Order: sequence, then structure tokens, then C-alpha cells
Amino acid sequence: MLEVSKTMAEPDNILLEVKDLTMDFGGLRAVDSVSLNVCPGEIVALIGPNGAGKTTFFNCVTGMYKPTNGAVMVHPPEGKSQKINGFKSNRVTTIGMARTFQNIRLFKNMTVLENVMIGRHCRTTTSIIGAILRGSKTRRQERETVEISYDLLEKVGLVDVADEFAKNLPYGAQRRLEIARAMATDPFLLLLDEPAAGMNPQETKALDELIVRIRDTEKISILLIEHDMKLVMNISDRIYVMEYGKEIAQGSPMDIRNDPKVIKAYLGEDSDA
Amino acid sequence: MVDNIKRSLLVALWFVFLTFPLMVVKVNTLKNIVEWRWINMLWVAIGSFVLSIVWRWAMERRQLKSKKAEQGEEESVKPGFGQRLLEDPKIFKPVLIVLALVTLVFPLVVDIYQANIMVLALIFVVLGLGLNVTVGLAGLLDLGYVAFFAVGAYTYGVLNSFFGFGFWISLPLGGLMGALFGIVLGFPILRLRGDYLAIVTLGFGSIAKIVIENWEEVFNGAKGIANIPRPGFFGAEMSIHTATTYTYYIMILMVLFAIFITNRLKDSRVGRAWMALREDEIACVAMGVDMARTKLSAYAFGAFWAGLAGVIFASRNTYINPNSFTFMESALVLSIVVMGGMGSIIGVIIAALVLILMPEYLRAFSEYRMLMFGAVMVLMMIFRPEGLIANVRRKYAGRKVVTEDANA
Amino acid sequence: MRKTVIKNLVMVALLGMIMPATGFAADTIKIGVAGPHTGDLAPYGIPTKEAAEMVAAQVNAAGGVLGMQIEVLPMDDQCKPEIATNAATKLVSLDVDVVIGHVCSGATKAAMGIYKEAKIIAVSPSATNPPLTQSGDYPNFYRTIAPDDDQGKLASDFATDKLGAKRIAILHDKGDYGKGFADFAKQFIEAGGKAEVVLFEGVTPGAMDYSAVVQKVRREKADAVIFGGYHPEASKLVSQMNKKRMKIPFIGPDGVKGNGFLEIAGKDAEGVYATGPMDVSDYAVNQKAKADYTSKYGKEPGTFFDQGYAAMQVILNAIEVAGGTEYAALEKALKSSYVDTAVGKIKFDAKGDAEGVGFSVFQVQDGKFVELN
Amino acid sequence: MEYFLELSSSGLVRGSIYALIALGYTMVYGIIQLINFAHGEIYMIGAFVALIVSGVLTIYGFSGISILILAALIAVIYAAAYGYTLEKIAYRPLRNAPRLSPLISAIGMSLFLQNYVLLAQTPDFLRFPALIPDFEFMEPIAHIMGSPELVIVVTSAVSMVGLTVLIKYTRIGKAMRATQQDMTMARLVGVNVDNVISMTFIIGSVLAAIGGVLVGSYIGQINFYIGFMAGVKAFTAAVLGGIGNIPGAVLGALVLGLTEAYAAGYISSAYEDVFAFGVLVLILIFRPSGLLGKAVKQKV
Repeated sequence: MLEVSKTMAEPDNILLEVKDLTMDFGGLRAVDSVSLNVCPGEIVALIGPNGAGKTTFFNCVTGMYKPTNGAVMVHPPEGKSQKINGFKSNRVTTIGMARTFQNIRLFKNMTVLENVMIGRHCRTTTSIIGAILRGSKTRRQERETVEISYDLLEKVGLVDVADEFAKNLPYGAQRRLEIARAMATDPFLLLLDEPAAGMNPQETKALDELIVRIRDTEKISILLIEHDMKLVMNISDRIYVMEYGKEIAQGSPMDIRNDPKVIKAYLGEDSDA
Repeated sequence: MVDNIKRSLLVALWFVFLTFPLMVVKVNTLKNIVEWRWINMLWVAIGSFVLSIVWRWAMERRQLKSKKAEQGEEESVKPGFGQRLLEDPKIFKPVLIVLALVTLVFPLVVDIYQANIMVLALIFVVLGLGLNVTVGLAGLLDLGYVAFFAVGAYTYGVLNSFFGFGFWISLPLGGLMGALFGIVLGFPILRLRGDYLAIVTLGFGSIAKIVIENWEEVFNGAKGIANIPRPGFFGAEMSIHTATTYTYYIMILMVLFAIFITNRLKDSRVGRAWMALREDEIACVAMGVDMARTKLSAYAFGAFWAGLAGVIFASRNTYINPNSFTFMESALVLSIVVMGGMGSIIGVIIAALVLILMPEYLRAFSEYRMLMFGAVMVLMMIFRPEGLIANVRRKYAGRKVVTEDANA
Repeated sequence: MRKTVIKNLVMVALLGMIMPATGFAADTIKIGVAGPHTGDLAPYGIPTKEAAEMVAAQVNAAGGVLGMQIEVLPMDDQCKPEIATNAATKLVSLDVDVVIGHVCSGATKAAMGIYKEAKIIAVSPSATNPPLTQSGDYPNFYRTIAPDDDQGKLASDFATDKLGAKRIAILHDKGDYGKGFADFAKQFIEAGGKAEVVLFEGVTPGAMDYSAVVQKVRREKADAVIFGGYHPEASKLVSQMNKKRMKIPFIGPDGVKGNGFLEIAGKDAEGVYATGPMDVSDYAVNQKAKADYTSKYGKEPGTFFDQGYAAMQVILNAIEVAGGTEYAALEKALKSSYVDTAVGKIKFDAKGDAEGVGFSVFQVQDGKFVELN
Repeated sequence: MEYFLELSSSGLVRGSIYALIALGYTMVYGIIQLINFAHGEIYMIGAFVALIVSGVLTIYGFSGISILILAALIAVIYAAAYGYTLEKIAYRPLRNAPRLSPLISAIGMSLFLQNYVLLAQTPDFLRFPALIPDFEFMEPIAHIMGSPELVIVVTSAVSMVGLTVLIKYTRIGKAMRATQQDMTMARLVGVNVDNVISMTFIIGSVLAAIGGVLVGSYIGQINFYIGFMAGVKAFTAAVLGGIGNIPGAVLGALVLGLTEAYAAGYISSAYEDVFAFGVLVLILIFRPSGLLGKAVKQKV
């Protein structure tokens, strides 16, 4: 296992390295040469006002969009480094970066447990024929899948509702289920898109703890987009700030709090609201 | 109540107006006179009045039910009969035994007609189970499913008439050809979603029929392929009745086989991926599922069953022509899947039996049978929009049996 | 476990299930009438059904045949092979004595095997596919209509010899009836060497219009059109030819020769040729049949009405001659005695085709089909 | 060249009819995402009513243009009534049902209406009187485009312009657009969504009935089954253009009509449907949301 560092990025010890990422939609430049690094054991936050291009950035990194320019490099703890621009998102996930969605995208008519089991898809190999014959290997995989999934549900506190349909869960629980589902893919980096959106303070606090716990006990690094400043400031090791597609600041929570550009960006937004 | 009657009277009046030109007036171009069939107007008035009252009553009941459901006192209190049937072994077991017995002796006690239509119904059960995978599990709306059915039937027909292939060799070949076509046709349309997919598959269905119709050298066009042998049994000579009975048992085996396999797949890595794809394609891919492979496998798997069913279909009719492979058949199979309750195996079986046997039992109504068939389809959808039996998800009893008190 | 049970049962079934298909003697004669009674092809099946029901009602009113009442059992097959086998087995299980039908050649082929085994004679009013009689596969099959090859020959001879056409366009509706006729017409024209087939093409029944194909006929500079198919498509074609100001002869088969065509095509029908059974319109039986129909239904009878009526007549006559509905006797009666029917005085040859259904070419003149000599 | 013109005119005529029916499909789809398979039957019923009315009027001694106007008017009224009733019976109770349920209900309704007309009237084809007169001035080019064809193209064009105006500038049009954008939101701002949906069915049915009358008069025959094929083609056209998009439906219909005409003219009419669907598949492969459909980037 790699050494867990809580300090600033060290160039030779990076998991995700995004260089000058640019994404155009028609004439609109949604992301403009943004660079960002995530190191092992870090919780990195990407913040910025609405429409700053954070989710687009996420989508480029996870293969939903093919970036116009720039490079997305991954250096998995095990396995070789590679440039993943334009990889389909299932490949990105298989490499080891799993995400959640801003507007929760669960498999609503499947049970909570099954939602998590889908996460195991890329780590298992049963084919149609295998599923029909249900040989010993298939049975073993299936058993493991169920076990791992139950474990994950336990970690996010959803084991009691494992057989409920996902659509019947309360909002906060749906968010946690998405995290569990993403964790089931055995990622080294978890990308969370506004995990606290719509949560009450209590739920946010629990989420806060959950994220830190994932980092500390599961050894999964985290990149998150968030609006909730309190959460971001509490748990992030480093913060990147975007506005109008550009990166305007980066640094520790303390640095960011005092950065005039950031204050302006947020005050500008606040006076709008 | 008075209000009800008043409204129903209005409805009756409306329908009298609506049906007036078509039901009452008939132009006799020969003698150049107009026939006024006033008596029809009376029937329409009475009929729609009565139906309206029944309708109102049924709708009220339906609303009451859904209101109750909203208040949360539904299934958990009293699971529907369908669900109890599936879950309570006390009911489940005897029902299954009785069903198995009935199934076994059925062709021995009924006449050839009953056995014959039952074979057709069972063919549609297999078709329904196949399409259930594509539409019900994987959520890929396919309005041209009949194309794969045709592929199977013509595989047998062509192989038999050109090379003398027998039924038992052609059966797996038909299935494989179906699957192959599933992949070939599925490939260009991977990116399409929902209703776009629907119309393209509808197009494929029509194209298949047109090609069969026009490519006379191979498919014999509209003349069709005649004298296709019924399933053989070590070369034994069989009367048609015996052969039908024999085909019936083959079909029963095949249905059991299909249930067994789709059941296994449903609760497997592959089946879950199909369902996830149906629920949310983007999230599914983001969770590491290969969209192309998963979609193609769903197509191929669904088409495989259609191919198998096609071979049996050809052998049952001993004659095939393009008339059996129209949009109506695709619509019929789709209706079976939706009415059965998407993804539900038992529902599909019941719906297939109902939809195929109903027109036969409606023969007594002669030319009214398709009219009633259409009406029943509409009514079934209105009163059971989720299908006959809603899909019940499997509960994985993992190592922890915490699940018992989970629902409390 | 269950599989072995099933296997055993299959064995039992195979060994013990040779059910004798004997019906008990009844005091009614059951006649099945199978054809499309719903769906898009219903217009070709319903007239036969109506003819059979009409004849049965009349005969019953007059005391029946051999003192027995006639029961007509209509059976819808939608012209689909699978429904046709359903209909056929249903008729067999209802113990019918004879079947009129089926209407489409394809459905007929699917059903004949079942009748053959049950020893039931079927008389089709409209299945024209030649192998039905000529292949010898269906000894119990008879028809009151001429097979495609006879008609194809007549139409092609007429086009080349009488009309002197040199460049002939052949169109068809892709169905078993129309395509069969068109195939034979093409074959005979090519064999005759007097004219050239410049276009051989299928049109889609139910398509919105045929103007593109009509333009194509013009481009090929055809001097005659032979069409295989039914009257709706034929009238659509002739009306569009007129709209496109094309005046070349149009020849159709007996699916066109009927009042349906005259009615639908209206003025456009003028001058159209059609092959068909010899003119029987001044034939008393035919006149009576039509008059009865018109007075009962208030409209002209539809396609294959004459043939359906004739089928009913030959069957009833054969039953009377044979003194019952026993297969061999019926067969003999059908093949030996001439009957006055709505399509002329006919009996059946050894293969089951009607003898005496003479064919000639008709032309629409002043809104009527007139026989050409 | 002349041949090309001839085929183009033939394709244009077909396309215009497809467009009239496709608009109904596309409008309904735009608002409630339902493939209204029974829409073709409305077209058929429109044609039948027009036929019956014109038959009655002819017998009672009306003549010429008055028959055309009355028959078309009554056909349109009845089609609208049928469309309205259809929605109320077969689709409204299924507003919140799973997505495919209304589709099956639509297929059932389609079967029902076909057989209803078969039984109430006749299974036979009926002659549809040529209601559109031959204009003298069209005679020189009648072999390319005759009067009825001209009338079809012009009427379709006028109807479409009318529809566009209706949707752009009237109250109900605005309500329709709002509902199409977001049904819940429309309801919140006070749009009576049920009325809007009914109205959509009514407008769609009116257009289909106009199509039915024009086609009947042009090809001179109808029966209970004509709606099916026309419906499938119109639906194809709507999808081709981008379903839910009104100009798209018109464009799709024209592309489809022309494709069929050229395919029949230059290749084989036996395969014209293969080409029609082939073009559909090709276009959808390269533009998965149809010609004018907005490439909806799924919001992630």
C-alpha cells in the first residue's frame, strides 16, 4: 500500500493528474485549461459558483464527455499510468475511478442491495453461459458480490433497507447508496458530485464523517464538488476554485478562505441570490 | 347516484353523436339510397349508457385503491394474490403440482384443436419470455421482434427444402441464427434510445418481411415454403394428432427450459446489468458496465428465443409464408410482455396464454372477435397498468439474515 | 425428475394416442367455411362466407339435403398459416363434413394436411396456386377457380396476339395470388418470343399511391400493362394511369374482373381488360345468386362470391349424389357429375381443378364487363 | 430530367400527406411522450365520414363544391370528436402508468377502431368520389402534377402554416408549448394541462382527417385498413424529423415521401419500404435524435 500523505501534492505521487483540460460545446467554452491533481489519501474539493463548469470537468474526467483539449492522466497505485482522454466511462470506472451524480442516478426499480451489486460488475466475469450453467466459479463470485455489497451497505448504514427498492429510500439515504455503489467498483479515487446537495445539517454532518472514514479506513482518495462550504472547509485537504470555466485559485482551506478572488466570486454570486 | 346517471346519459348522448355516421348511416351506392339504421342508434345509446355506469363505478374503485396505496397501507399489510402465490409455499406448492398435472395430461384429454392452439400459445410464451429480456429487463423497446421469429422459421424452412435438414438439427441452428441477427441488427442502433429505437426496430421488422417476400430464389416469396416436416421422433410415423401432442410436449419442455434459463440470468451479473441499463443508461455505464456488450447480449439473447420459437412454428404449421411475420405479431408479443408485467415471467406466461387463446375462444363471436380483442387490450391496460403481475425482485439472503425485520 | 415423467408421458402418448377421427352420424351436414373474416384481407373472405350462408339458408328452408339441415361454420383464418391450422383443427374437432376454403393459397397449404388426414374434402373458391392441384400432395383439394397458369397464359396470349403489344410491363401485388399470376404471364410472354417484358415489379398493397411506379411504366415505354392482384390495387393503378394521362391497355386477372372493380374504379375502369371465368352473367344460376345477394345485403356481392357460391353448390350436389358425406363417394361424385353453378356447368378433373370453367377475356365497356370473342 | 420531376412530384404528394398525419403524432408525442398508434385510425375514420357524408349529399342532390366543403367539414368535426374521446378513454386513465402501458392501449384501440368500422360499414373497399375538380390550367403538366395533387400539396402547406401560427401566437398554442416544456411547471402557472392535451389530440385529429379526405379523393378508394400503413409511415416521418418537433415532422415526411418515390422510380417499388426504413436507420445512426431533433445532451 502506498504511503498515505495528508500534505500537499507531491509530483511523483499523484493518482489523478489533469493538465490544461478544455471542453467546448459548440462555441461555448465550458472548461478552460483547468489543471488539477489528486494524491493518494487526499480529499480534494472543487468548488465554484453555479455554472462554473465543475460538473463538466467531472464529466470529462470520468469519460462522459471527450475533452476538446488537455490531458487526463491516471497513475493507479497498482497498474500502469495512462492517458484516459475519451475513454468510455465504463473503462474509466474499471481503471479505478468511480463517481456519483449531482442529480442522484440510482437504479430506482432495483433493490438497494442490487444497486450496490451492479458496482461489482466490472470486477466480476460471469458471462451469459456462465450465468446459465451457474458453475462453482459463478457461484463463488455471486456469493462474494453479495457479501461485499452487504459490507458496503453496512458501512454507509443502509443494511436494514437492503431489500427495499432504491426509489423508496429517503433522500439522504439515496446519496449514501450512490456512494456505496461507487465504492463497490473498488476505486482508488472516488469522485463525488455535490454529495451534500439537499441534505439537512444533520445528514451533512453524517456525510462529512462518512467521507473522512472512507478516506481513512478504505484508503480511497476523494475528489468532490460541493456547494456546502462548511463541509468543504471541514474535510478537504486542498481546494480548487473554478469560475466561468477557469481555475481561479487553489490551496489549503485556509488559503482559499482568504483568497480575494474567491471571495469576490462567491460574494458576486451571493448578491445575485 | 343521480349525478352518475345524469352523466352517463350525457355520455350515451355523446356516443350516439360519435357513432352516428358510421353506425346509422349507410350509403347504398348501388341503388343510390341511404339506409338509416336507427335501431343501431338505440343499441349504441343503451350500450354506452350501461358501460358508462360500469366504467364510472370501476374508475371510482380504482381511485379508492390508489388512494389507499398512497396512504401506505398497501402490500406490506396484505400482499396481492399474485405475490402471495409466488411467495407463500403453502399456496405455491399445491398450485404448482396441480398445474404440472394439468399441463401433463392436457393434450391427452382434449381434442386436436385444443392441443394445436395450445402449441401456438406456448410458442408465444417462448416469444414473450424472449422479448421480456429485451424489453422487460434491458428496457430496449423492440417493435420488430417478429424479424427474429421469421429468421428462425425460415432457417428451418430453407435448410429443410434445400438441404433436407431435420427438425432437431435446425432447432439450435434457428436459435443461433436468431441470436446472430440480433447482434447484426443491434449493432447499428446501439446509440438510439427509447422511441427512436422503437421505430427503427419496427423498420427492421418490415424490412425482414419485404426481403422474404421479394427474394424468391431463397425464400420462395409469397408462395411460401410448404411441406415442412413436423418434429421427428426417431423416424416414427405419426398421425397429425400424435404429432401435435408430441409438439406440445416439446413446447412444454422448451417453456420450462426458457423459464429456467431466464430465471437464472435474471438473478445474475448479466441480468442485473440489463436491468441497470434499463433503469439508467448513464449511471449504468458509469458503474463500469460495457453498454455495447450488454445491449447486444440482450438483443442476441431475446432473438435467440425468437429463433427457436420460429423453428417450432414452421414445423407446427408445416408451411410458412411472409403473412405470419407482420407488425401485428410484433405488437402481440410486446403486448404479452407489457400486460404480463414487464420482467415478470409468470405474468408473461399468463398474458401469452390469454392473448393467443382469447381470439380462439372468441371464435364464437365470429367477426366480432377482433373488436373484442382490441377492447380487452385497452381495458386490461387501464385496470392493470402495471401488468397482471408486477415484477417481484429477488431478495438475496446474504450471510446476514437481518433482512427479516427490515421491512418493519 | 419431471423431465422423465414428461418423457414417459410422451411415450404413452405416442403409443396410445392414435385417436380415431370418427364422427357420429348427425342429422345435420356441417360445412366449414374458412377464410379471412377479419384483418386486411377480409374483403376476399367474407363474400364466400356470405354466399355459403345464403345458400344454406335457402336449402334449409326448402327442406335441406337428403332431409338433413345444413349448418355453416365460418372459421376465420386471417390468411395466416398459423391461424389457418387453428381453424382447420377446429373444424376437424367440430366434425365438419366438408370445407369450403381456404381463401389464400398459403393458408390453404397450411390447412390441407390436416384435412387430408381427417379425410375431409376442401373446395376452395380462390386458392389459385397451381401446385395445390398439380403437385398431387393434396388429393382432397378442389377449386372452383382456375389456377394461375391457365390465366397467365390467356392474359399473355391476349396481350401479344390480340393487342399486338411489344413491350409489356408486368406488375403484381407481391401476394401469392397476384405474384403467381404475374410469374406465369412473364413466363409465357418470354417463351412466346413475340414481346418483351420491359418491367416486372411488385407494388405494395396499401401503399398510399402508385404514381411513381406508373411513371416508371411510362419511362419504359410499355405498350401494355399486365397486373397480378386484386381489384383495389388495380383500380388504384388505372386511376393513377389516367391521372398521369397514360392510355395503354391494362389487363388483370379474375381478381379484378368483378363488380368491385367497376364500382371502385368508376370511370377509370373503362377499357380495362380482365381474364375471368366465361361470361355467366346471362346464366340463370348466376343471375339468381346475385339477385338473391343484392336483395339480402343491399349491395353487389364482393370478390370470389361466384366461386364461393359455386363451391357450395358442387358440395351440396355431391352430397346428394353420393347419398351422404362419405369421403370416397363424395370424391367420386365431385369428379363425375356436372353441376350448374354460378361459374358455369362444371365438374372436377382427376387433380381437382374444375372442368368447364371456361376462361375468356373481358373488357369494361360502358361500365360493364363484356366478353370479347 | 422529366422523369425526375415526375418522381419528385409523386414524392412531394406522398410527403404532404405523411406530413399531415405525422403532425398529429409529433404533437401528441411532444406533450405526453406517447406513440399514438391509433392515430392512423382517426385518419381512416375521417375519410369514412367524408365518404358517407358526400354519399348522402350526392343522393340528396347536392353537387360539386358544396359537397367537398360539407364533407370535409363534417369529417374534420368527427375526427376531432374521435380524437378527443380516444384520449379520454384510452390514454387519460394511463397518464401515470408505466411508459409502455399507453402504447399497448393504443394498439388495442387501433384494432378496435379498425374492426368497428369493418363491422359498422363494410370490409370492402369503397369508391371515394373525386371531390377535387380538374383545373384547366393544370392540363399541360398533368402528367407531372395534376390538379388533385396540387390541391393536396397546397392544402397541406396551408394547414401547416396555420398550425405554426396557432402554436406560435395563440393562447392555446402557448399553453401547448409550455406543457411540452414541462408539464408540472405548466400546471403550476395555471395551464389546464388536461385541456391542453385534449386540444392537442383534437388538432392532430383535424389534420389527419384533412389528410384522409385528400387521400380518399386522390386515390379514389378507402377501406377500414388504410389507417394502419399510413400511420406507420407518418410515425416514421415524425421520428425521422425528430419526434416532438413540428417542422421536423414536415421535413421528415417530405424526405420519406421523396425517398420512397425515388426508390420506386429508380430501383424497385417492391423494395420502396426497405429504402424508406433504410433512410430512417441511416439518418438515426448519424443523428440519433432525427433531422431537426435537438441533440439532447443528457444532463448528467
